[in-house]
Amino acid sequence: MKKTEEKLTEFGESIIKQLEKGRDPYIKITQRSLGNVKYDDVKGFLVMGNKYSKRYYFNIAHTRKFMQTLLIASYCRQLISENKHAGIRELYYALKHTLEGTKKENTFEDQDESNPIIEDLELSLNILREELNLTADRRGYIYGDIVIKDGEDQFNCSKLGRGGWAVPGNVEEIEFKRVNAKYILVVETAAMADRLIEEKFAQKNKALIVACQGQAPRGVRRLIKRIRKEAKLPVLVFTDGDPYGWYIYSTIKQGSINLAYLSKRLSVPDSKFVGMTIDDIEMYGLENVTEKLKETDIKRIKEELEYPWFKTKDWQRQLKLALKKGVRIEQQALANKSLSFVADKYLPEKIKNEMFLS
Amino acid sequence: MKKTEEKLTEFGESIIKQLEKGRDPYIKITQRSLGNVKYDDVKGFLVMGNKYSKRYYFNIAHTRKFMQTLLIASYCRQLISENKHAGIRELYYALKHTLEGTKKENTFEDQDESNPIIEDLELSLNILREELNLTADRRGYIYGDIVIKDGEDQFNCSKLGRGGWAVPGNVEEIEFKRVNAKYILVVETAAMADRLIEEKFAQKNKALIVACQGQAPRGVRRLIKRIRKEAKLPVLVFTDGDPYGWYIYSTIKQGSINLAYLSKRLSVPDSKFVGMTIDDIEMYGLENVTEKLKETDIKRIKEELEYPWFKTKDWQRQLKLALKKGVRIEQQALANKSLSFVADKYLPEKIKNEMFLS
Amino acid sequence: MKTANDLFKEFKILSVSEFFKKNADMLGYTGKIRSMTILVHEMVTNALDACEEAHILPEIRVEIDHRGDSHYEISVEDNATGIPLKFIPDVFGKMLAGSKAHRNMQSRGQQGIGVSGAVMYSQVTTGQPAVIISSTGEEMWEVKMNLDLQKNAGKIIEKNKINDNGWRGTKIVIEAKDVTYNKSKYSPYNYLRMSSIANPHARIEFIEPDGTKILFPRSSKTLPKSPKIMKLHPRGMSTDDLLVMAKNCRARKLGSFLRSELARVSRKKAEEIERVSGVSLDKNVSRLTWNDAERVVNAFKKIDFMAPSSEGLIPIGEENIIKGLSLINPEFSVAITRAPKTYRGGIPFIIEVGLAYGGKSEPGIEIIRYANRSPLVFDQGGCVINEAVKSIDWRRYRVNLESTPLTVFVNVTSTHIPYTSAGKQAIAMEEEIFNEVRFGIMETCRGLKRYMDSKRRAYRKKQRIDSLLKYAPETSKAISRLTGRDTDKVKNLFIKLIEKKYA
Amino acid sequence: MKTANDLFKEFKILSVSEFFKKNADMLGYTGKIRSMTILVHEMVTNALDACEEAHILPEIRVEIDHRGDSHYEISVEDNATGIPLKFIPDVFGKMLAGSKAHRNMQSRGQQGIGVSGAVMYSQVTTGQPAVIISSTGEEMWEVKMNLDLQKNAGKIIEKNKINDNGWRGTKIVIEAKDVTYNKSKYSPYNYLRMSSIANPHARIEFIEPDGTKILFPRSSKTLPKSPKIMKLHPRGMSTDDLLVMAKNCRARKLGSFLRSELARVSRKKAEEIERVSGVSLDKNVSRLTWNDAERVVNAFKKIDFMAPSSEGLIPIGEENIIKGLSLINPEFSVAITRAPKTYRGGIPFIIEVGLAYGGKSEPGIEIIRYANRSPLVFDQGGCVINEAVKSIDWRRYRVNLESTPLTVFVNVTSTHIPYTSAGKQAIAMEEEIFNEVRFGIMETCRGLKRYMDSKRRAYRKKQRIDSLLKYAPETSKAISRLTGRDTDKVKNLFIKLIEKKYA
Repeated sequence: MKKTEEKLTEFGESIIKQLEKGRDPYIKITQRSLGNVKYDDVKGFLVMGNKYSKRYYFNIAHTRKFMQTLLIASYCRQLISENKHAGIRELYYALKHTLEGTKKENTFEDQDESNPIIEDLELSLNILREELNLTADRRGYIYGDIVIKDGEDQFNCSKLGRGGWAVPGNVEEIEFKRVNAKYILVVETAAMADRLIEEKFAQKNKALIVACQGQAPRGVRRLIKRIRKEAKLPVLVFTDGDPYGWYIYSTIKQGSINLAYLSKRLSVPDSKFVGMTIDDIEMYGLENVTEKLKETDIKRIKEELEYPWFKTKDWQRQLKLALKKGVRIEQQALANKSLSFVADKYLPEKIKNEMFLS
Repeated sequence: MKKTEEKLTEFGESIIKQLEKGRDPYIKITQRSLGNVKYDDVKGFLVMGNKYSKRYYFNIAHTRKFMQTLLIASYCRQLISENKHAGIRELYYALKHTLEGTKKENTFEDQDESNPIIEDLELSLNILREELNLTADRRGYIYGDIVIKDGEDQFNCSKLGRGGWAVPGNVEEIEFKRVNAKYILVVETAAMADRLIEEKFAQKNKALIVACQGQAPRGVRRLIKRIRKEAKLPVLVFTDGDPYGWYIYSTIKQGSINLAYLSKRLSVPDSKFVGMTIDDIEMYGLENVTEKLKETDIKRIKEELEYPWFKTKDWQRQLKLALKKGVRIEQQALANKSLSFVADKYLPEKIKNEMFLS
Repeated sequence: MKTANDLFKEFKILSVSEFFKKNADMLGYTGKIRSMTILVHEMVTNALDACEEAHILPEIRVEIDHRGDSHYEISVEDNATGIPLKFIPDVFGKMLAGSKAHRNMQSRGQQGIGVSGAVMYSQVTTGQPAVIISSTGEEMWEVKMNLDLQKNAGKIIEKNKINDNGWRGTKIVIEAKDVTYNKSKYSPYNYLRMSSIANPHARIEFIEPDGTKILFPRSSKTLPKSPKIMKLHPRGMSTDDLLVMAKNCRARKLGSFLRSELARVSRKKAEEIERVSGVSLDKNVSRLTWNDAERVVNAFKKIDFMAPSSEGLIPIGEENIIKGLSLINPEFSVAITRAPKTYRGGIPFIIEVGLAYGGKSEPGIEIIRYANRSPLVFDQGGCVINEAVKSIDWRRYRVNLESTPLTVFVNVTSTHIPYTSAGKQAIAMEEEIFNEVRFGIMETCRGLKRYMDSKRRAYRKKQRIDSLLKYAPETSKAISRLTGRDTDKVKNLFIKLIEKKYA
Repeated sequence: MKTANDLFKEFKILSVSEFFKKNADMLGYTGKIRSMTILVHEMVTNALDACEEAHILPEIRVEIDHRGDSHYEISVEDNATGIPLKFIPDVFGKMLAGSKAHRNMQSRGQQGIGVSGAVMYSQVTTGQPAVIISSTGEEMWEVKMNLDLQKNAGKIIEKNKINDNGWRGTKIVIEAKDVTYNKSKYSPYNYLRMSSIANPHARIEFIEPDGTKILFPRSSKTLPKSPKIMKLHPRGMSTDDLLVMAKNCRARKLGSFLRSELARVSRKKAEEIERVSGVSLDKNVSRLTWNDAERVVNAFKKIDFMAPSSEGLIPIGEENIIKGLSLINPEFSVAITRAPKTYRGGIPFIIEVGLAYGGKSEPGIEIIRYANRSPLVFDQGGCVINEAVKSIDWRRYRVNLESTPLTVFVNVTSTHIPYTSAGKQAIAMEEEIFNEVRFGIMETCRGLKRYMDSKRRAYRKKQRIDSLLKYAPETSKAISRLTGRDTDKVKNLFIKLIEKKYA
């Protein structure tokens, strides 16, 4: 694989070559639409297809974006040569300025203009964002008996009180010094992760608890992937019983549509889904604490029914059951039984009996 | 001060007494509207007034809420006696069930019904949420040379790689074992906090960096307050230069309107505002990277102009300047100069020369 | 270039009937359904007026027969005095002729076009004569007559004297094409139903084309009082009106003319008019100039007169409206006859409003409009009554426009109804009429609201007790958990208190 | 109870003029602004018709003088043939009289009420006589005349013979109250502006009450051809029409009657009518029964006739519409005269549409409507032209309803314009007319779109070059930073390529 800097230089040179030949210069942009994403049955994750479109300088609808693409590429080259990292909002601000010869037009008016172009570049030049020295927004934390070395520092994530370690946006450079756990439990909400910490679930079950606080951000996904790979721990996912929760699971398992081009480096195809399921409602007597599906939920479930990776018998049953009952069920609804129910009964029972949905 | 359990028992008894006298029983509820919040010039923070309303069982518009208030009070009493903590969503789920003799009506239909009643109880019985064994939602992290003891665990927050320590919702029981810093820098966005961590700002300036990730949650506010009080570190606040950033500062300094009844325990009246200001735009040549004020921004600024704690000359000037220029400026806009500008020049210069807005 | 004499060779004059033949839409003859209902309306109006002028409780019989494609025969029979043979051609064949337009008096018809227009429509679409059978008690004739459109006159083409067998009254039979029959809101059926509501003293029998016989029974035996001819009130007059009257009056001098021909002009008032206008009361009326008349009319505007008498106006009356509305079989009904008012300065009118709730009313508001008891079926959108109904904040009176089953009855009684067009189906937006209708509705609505409120109060009390009882068990359980007291005992405290408060 | 004879004592007959006096709103006299414009309209229409019938290029002079509160004097002068003294009372004083209504011919007025109505309005509101000054070239009279409303006739109250000094024409002066003058869309000003657009051969001078003199100049010297009297087409006839014509014709037998009085009936067609109807062509016309006539009319409907001739219809013509629209000084204009069509089976009409873009047009669409060149100012909402304009998907033609400065001109030419009311301000929703207006607009719109597109293309090309040049420096700088090449050299590569592509 060529070095990132070389790739960027070549990218610039290709434009010059086209110009010299008197051709309308263009940039090949791999399409990121659903139509260009495929589920690879064998690998078990989402992969990009090879549809692309061309961004022409002489197409007025493209010219501005053409310029923006090159601006971002040249900025990243600069970051790399200076060995700096930048957030995507920093990149936006660093590049924003008034265009020469205009009064009011800026190179970028809004971060919504720069973000998709970063994705274009990653994909079209086959360079990860992290390799472009861009850092993702961060969210999420990890709690449990794992010793992590980050730079000079080394610490055990079960020795940080109830806080846990806040996962940074880029975890490429950390090392796992020691892991004393049987599995990773990825938890959708911070409140549920904190409940498990209070109930000493990690200690009692030798689990690493990772709170992703909603859709798992890149840093958290890469952390899970690396622990899975390097420490060989199985990954269990525990989300709300609703289309958004299930999609969080599916993102961890085989990648998201948005970031399908990263699947190989971020996905954990053998991760297991532990709950919540619609069957849980009846099994644990939670009829009173379901919530009604909203219009958007129903729409989302109908989409999920069509995703190839949800085409298994069990998942189709769950999704259809949700539509039929018209309800969803949250993790915290388990508190209706008792606060410790989730830690003492629900999770241990499900995990012990491998009551996973696959 | 009476013990929380006693207060709760008395609360129940008072209802029985009223019933026995054949009176329409009521609960006194302290009003939480802006009209019942005052800025205490001397103390430097917001305090509740003593307006209250009565919640009557025999007023049909109140009956359901009357029941809900007692349900929540009795649940908290149970938590305390079992020495458990619960999140407010867990409380909602724990108490939600179908009403006897009805087909579809639940004790609570929605968390929007239980949340305000928790605030009612805190205020009317003069018991903090934390004392009712309820935990707040968590967000934010701390980075820097401080050794914290939480339960059995003890760790240095500058030794946790670039991650930092994720601050839990309840920090009443942690201890500060050693603090080696000159001030606390509260930072609005995680991206800016991470930039400062990458630039080794904490080490170079002996600072504790606290990322509040938006409006500071209760856990973070209490943490800041305790460090200020126990380690005597000054608090500097660094937010976006817009009405929301400024309100984050004012919340840390003298409390929020919503949680005014907590001001005493959460506010840091002598905290200083380091940036961003509208003056920064000209001073640092950031004209290109301002954003236009939206309608809601303008409305918000006009409200802030009326708050007593913004009635200082400097703040009035800033707020009016923002309206006049019609722009706002973000922390990350400083990246327009260079990535390290904020850490190498902007903050050190402002802090050294005490260029604070007060 | 042509000369003037070339051009004026072809100068001709059209008759009124020819004009309305070319402009039948101005009389409301547009579309098959509407044309049918207008025909029935003109004939029934004529019949009811005839009975009432003669102080006879009306018995009207309407029959519609299907004759072919868009082709019907319509007959209307009354039990009035009958019409002397010599007047038959004028009554049914001359437009702008009649006993009404010249008199300042409340009546259903006003312009003397109505029934002649129906005969014209019949003739133009079928070429058939109208058949009139009439008995005055002295003699009875069956007459076939045509219109001579160019002369604007009726022409008898056949007449037979027949034995009356004691029957008195008139029956008119016409044929018409380009009409159709259905049972919609705009049909003769609804027109007669509405007529019956506003005329509870009339008995109306109706035979539909398929033979169905419908009876709208008489629900009141009191004949309405006869309207009287009223003198014009000074405030409603224009200069031109005054001059026209002056030219046709019997008085010689201005003073006696004003006192005898106008309402509310006493000797004292006449002197005031003289003083203000500067026109001598001794002036010979036949020499009155426009300038004189204008000064007199301007004086009218500056002087206070008593409001015009309304004794000539005969409203239906609250009791009779309620009798009429009983046709709907309502759960609740209320009616009001407002005090007389005037519009355009001096034209007196009376507004009556009735409300009928429930019963056969469909969900939503149905507006039924009348002018001098005559139903207005078409052009509701442009009518002052509709505007007034729309202007009401119905929610204040517990009425939901879509779901409350409510019939709103409004009758405007006046010597001169200000129609928006010759089709006489909508009343113009006169502010005073608008306000009166509005006030009338609001007044009846207060009665409706009281009824609805009492109905609702009973329902609410039960609901309130249910609510209080519903929350008692949970509340008691919570109190018991807080205090350690016995749940049932706490619950009993609640139940006792609830029972005490709502005993 | 009363007897019939009691009741019929008061039977009287109203004249047409009295009827319209009571129903002035039917002629459009409602409200001060509208009444003013209707007065001007009736008088100007009369003047233009007079000139055109005499093949004279019209020179019209309109003057409005303020006389007092809501009181004006209006005069209209033409340069036509003048009116012989004996016809003056009929032309200006008798309703339903005239040379137009009896003939099947295109003309501005139709019902013979127009200018007599104006005189009536004047008289009823002011009592003043109308003053008519007319010179036929043989003699010139100044006449003061009144209406005798009861007789529906004009009455000369003063006449003076005067020296004509070579002038020929007619001037009418009336006073009116209850009118007002302003310069709104509904004003005489706009009415005359619209008249001038549709009559580019007319020179119209207008003096406003404040003395401002406005000239709408003549922009075409070609006099429109005179419309011709046309025979009625069989398809448009009713049974009654046929009988009325039969009664008044000179022919003796049905066959010759049909061939001589109706359009498109050849000997062969007449025989076909005989065969289909079973009515003998030898039948004496005067003995034609309703039944015969009905069978003949039914036969008309079954037989194919040539479409009615439209040679009697005289449209304005595309060239003249564009001349007329030049008053707006448009940036672009286009006009179309559609081929003749018929509605209601046999009434011929021609639609003309003009579009004027930019110039003095205000932003947004202004619709200017005409019937036989006469402007329609009021009641736009109920007019078929308005409906047709609304039915167009304007965006397809690059027109934004709110912002594009566009005037849409539509003229309907016909022997019989189907007005919605006697006020003659809106044309009824006849499907064929609707479709033709729609097609006409769409056809002119294609021209407009071509213009707008070419304008836009030139603008776009410039914009495109500007855009490409604008982004070149930044793009070059970025490429230079990526590759280490010289920025200016890269930039020159871009500029050269741009120049090459847009040379």
